[in-house]
Amino acid sequence: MNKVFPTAQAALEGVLFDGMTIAAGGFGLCGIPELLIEAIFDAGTRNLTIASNNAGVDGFGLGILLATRQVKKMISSYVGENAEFMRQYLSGELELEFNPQGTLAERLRAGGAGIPGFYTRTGVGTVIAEGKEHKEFDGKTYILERGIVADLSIVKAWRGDPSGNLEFRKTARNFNPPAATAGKICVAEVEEIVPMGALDPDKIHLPGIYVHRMIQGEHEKRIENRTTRKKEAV
Amino acid sequence: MNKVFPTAQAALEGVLFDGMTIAAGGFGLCGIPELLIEAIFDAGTRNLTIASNNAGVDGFGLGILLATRQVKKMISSYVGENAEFMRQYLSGELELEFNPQGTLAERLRAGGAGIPGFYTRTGVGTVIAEGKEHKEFDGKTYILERGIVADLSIVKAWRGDPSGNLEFRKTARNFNPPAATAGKICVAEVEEIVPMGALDPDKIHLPGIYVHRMIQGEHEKRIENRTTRKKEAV
Amino acid sequence: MAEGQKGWDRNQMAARAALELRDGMYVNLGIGIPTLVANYIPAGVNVTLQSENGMLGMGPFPFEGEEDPDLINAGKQTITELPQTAYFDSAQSFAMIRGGKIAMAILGAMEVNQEGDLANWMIPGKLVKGMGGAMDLVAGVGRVVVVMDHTSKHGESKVLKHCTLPLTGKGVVDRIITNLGVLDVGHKGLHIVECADFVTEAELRAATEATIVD
Amino acid sequence: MAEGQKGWDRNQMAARAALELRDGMYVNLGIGIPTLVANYIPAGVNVTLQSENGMLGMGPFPFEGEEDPDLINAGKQTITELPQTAYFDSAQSFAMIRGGKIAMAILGAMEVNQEGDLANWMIPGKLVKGMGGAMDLVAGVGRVVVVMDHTSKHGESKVLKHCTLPLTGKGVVDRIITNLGVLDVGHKGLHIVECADFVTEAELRAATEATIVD
Repeated sequence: MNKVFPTAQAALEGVLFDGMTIAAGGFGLCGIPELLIEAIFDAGTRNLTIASNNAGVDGFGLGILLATRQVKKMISSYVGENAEFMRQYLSGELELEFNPQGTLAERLRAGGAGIPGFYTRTGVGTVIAEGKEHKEFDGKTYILERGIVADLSIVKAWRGDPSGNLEFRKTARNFNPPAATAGKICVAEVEEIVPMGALDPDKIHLPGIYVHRMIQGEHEKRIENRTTRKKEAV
Repeated sequence: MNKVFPTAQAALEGVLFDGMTIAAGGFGLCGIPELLIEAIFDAGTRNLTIASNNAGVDGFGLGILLATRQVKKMISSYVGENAEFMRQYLSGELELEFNPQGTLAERLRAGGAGIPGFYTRTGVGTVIAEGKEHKEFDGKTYILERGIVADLSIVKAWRGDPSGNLEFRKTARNFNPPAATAGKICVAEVEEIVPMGALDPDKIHLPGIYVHRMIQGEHEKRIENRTTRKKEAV
Repeated sequence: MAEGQKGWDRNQMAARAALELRDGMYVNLGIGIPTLVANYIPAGVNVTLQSENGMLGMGPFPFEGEEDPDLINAGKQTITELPQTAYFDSAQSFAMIRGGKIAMAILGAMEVNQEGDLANWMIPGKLVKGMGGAMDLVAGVGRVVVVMDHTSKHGESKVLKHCTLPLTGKGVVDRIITNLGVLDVGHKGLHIVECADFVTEAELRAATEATIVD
Repeated sequence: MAEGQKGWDRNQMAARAALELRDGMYVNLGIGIPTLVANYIPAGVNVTLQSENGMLGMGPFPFEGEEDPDLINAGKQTITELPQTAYFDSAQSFAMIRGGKIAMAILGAMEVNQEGDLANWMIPGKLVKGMGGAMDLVAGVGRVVVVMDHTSKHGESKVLKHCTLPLTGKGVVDRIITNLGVLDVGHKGLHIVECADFVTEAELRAATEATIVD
C-alpha cells in the first residue's frame, strides 16, 4: 500500500466529482492545503460544498475556487477577509452556512469519530439555533449539532512519514486534524516526507490511519496580516 | 500562581470530600496516578464514585481503595483483573456502572469539552442502551450518552513544566488526557518537572490550562502481565 | 491626548479592561480593542492568553524579519511564542473554551443590551463578518467583558434595552466597558461601576438607552 | 498435533483468521486466540495493528529484560513499537474505532447467533469481565470476525439461534471462525464457508444450533 503520490493532481485522481463535499484544514491562510486547492481549481470540479473555517482571500487559497464559481456552498465561521466571498454571499450567488468556529471544529471531529450529533450551548438564543433541536441538561438549554462526514478531506501538515503519520507546526495545526478525520478519503500535503521511524511516535499529531494519500511540495505560506514590533521599541 | 506542590497529600488538601466523584487516568496499571491514589487512601475519603477504565489490582492502584471500602461506585469498562472488584460487585457491596471503553473515554472528553450529551452506536441493542434515549440519524439508531464532569481529576504524566503542560509516554497516555479535562479540579503527578521552556510547545499532550496542581514523585510503575520473547527465538 | 478630554480613547479602554485580569487567569482577547489589552497587563499579574486558532501562551508581535507564517493569532496577525506556550488543534481549542476552562473573554461588540445579550457578528444585508469563535466564547468562558464605543458615529446608543442586530449570545455579558464608563449587567438592569475620565454619571445615563438601575 | 485430528486447535484457528487480513489493513485483535493471529500474518500482507489503549503499529513482545511498563497492549501484555508506531489517548483511539477507520476486528466470543449477535462480556451472576472496548469495536469497525470454540466444554453449541447471554452487539458479526470451520452471517441464516480439517459438513451442521442455509 503506497500512500505517497508524485503530484497533487495524481493524489486527487478518481476522488473528485461534481457536487461533492470537501472538508478543508487551515485558519485564514495559515496551514491551508494550497497545493490541493490548486489541483481542484485545475480539475474544474463544480458544485462543491466546502467545510472550512475561512475561504482564503481573493486569488489565494479557497478564494480561487470562489472566483471560478466552483463552490456552491461554504460551511464557515468567518468571511471577514474575503471581499469576493462576502459579495457572492450578499448577492445570493453562494450558499453560506455560518457555523460558530468551535461548533464547526467539533462537527468535523464528531463526524470522524462516529458521533452523528452532540449538544452544545454555543448559539443558543441566536439564529444559529433556529430549526435545531433544543434539549435541557441539568437545567440548561443546549442545541443539537450534527457531525460532518465529507466525501474528501484536504489538509496540510509540516512533516509526514510514508505511513501517513503527520506532524503539524505551531498554529498551522488548527482545523487540519479534525478536518482530516471527517473525510471518507483524506489527502494530505506536507512540506517534507521523512523516512519511516524518523517521527517520534509520542509526537505524532495525526496517526497515519486517517491519511489515505499524500504529497510533498513547495508551499508559499502567504502571510495575511504581517504585524511586527521594532527592536528599538523593546 | 504556583501549581507545584511538595507532596500528594499537600496537592489534595482542601479538594477531597466524602461522596465526591473522581475521574482517574490509567489503563490497567499503566499510567495510573499511583501516588495520588495512595494519598486518597491515607486521607480516608469515603463514598467515592470513581470513573476509571479499571480499578487496579488487589493491593495496588485503585484496588487499595476498594479494599478499604472507600469506593461506593465505579464507572468502568473492565473488572477482569481484579478479584476483589468482581467479588464486591457480585455480592452487591459495590455499585458498578459498566461503560463501554470508548463511551467512557468520550464521556470524559465531552464533560471536559462542555458537551452534556452525544450520540453513539456503541451499545445499541445491549443492556447498555436500556433506559437511554434512542434517536435515528440517517436511518441508523444511536443512543444518547452523557458527558461526565467530576469533582476531581487525578492523572499521571511523564514530564510536566511548572505551568502544568504535560507530556505522556507511550501507552501510558491512555485515559489521562480525557480524565484530566473532566474534572473541576485536576491534580497531576509526574515523573519529572522540567523547567519552563524545556518542553517543545508543538509536543505538549495536555496544555497547562487543564492542570491546577501537580507533584513530582517516584513511581513504581508495576507491570501487570509481563510477556517476553527469547532472543534465541528470533 | 489633551488634558481634560471627555471619556477614554481606545488605549484607555484597553487599559481599563486590563484591570479585570487576575493573576493566574487564562484569558481570550478578541479582535480590535481587546487585542490592545495585552499591552496593559498590570505588573505582578501573570495571565496566559489563549488564541482560539490553537495556542495558549501568546507572545508579542515578532521583530521585523522574524515573522513566521505558521504562527498567527485569531486576528491572523503574526505573533510569537513564550516559554509556557502550547499548541493544539481547533477542536481541542474550543473544547477548552466550551468546557469553561478559560476564565474570561474580552470581546468587542456592535450592540449590547441590559440583559447581557451581545451582537457583534453581522448587520443583515450590509456587513457580514461571521461569528468566528465569539459564539463559542460567550457560551463557554467564565466571565465575558465587552469593550466597545458607547454610541455609534451618529450618536445613537449601542447600550440598548433590546438588541436590534442578530445576537452572538443571549444573556452572556457580565461587564461592559465603553469610552464613557463601566457598567455591570444585573438582574433588573445595568449598574454603573464607574464613569470614564471627565464623564458625569448624568452624561453616561443620557448616552445609554438601556435601563440603568440604582 | 496428531495427523488426522478432527478440527483446528487454537493456533490453527488463529492461522485461519489471519487469512482474513488484506494488505494495508488497519486491524484490531482482541484478547485470547485473536492475539495469536499476529503470528500468522501471510507473507506480503502488511497490516497495522491497533491496540485500543492508544497505539497504532503494535510490535511483538519485548526481549526479556526490555519490558517497558509504559508500553502495553489492551490485554495488559508488555509489547514493543515499530517504525510506523503512533501513540494517542483513549478518546482518540475510540474516535477512530467508532468512526469506522479500522477495517476489521477479530474478537473472541462466548456465544454468537445466526443474526450476527455477539455475547462476550459477562455471564450473569457468575462471571463478569466487562465489555472493555468490545462494544465500541463491534459497533464501529468495518468487518467483525469472531474466533471461538464451536461448542462448550459440555458439548453444547455456542453458535445459536438466539444468544442467551447479555449481548456485546446486535447484528454485528460478519464471519465466525471456530475449531470446526468457517461460517458467514447471511440474511436468512448462516452459510458454510469451509470445514476445518477432517470435519465433515454434516458434523459442522450437527454441532451448530443456529440455522444453516444452503
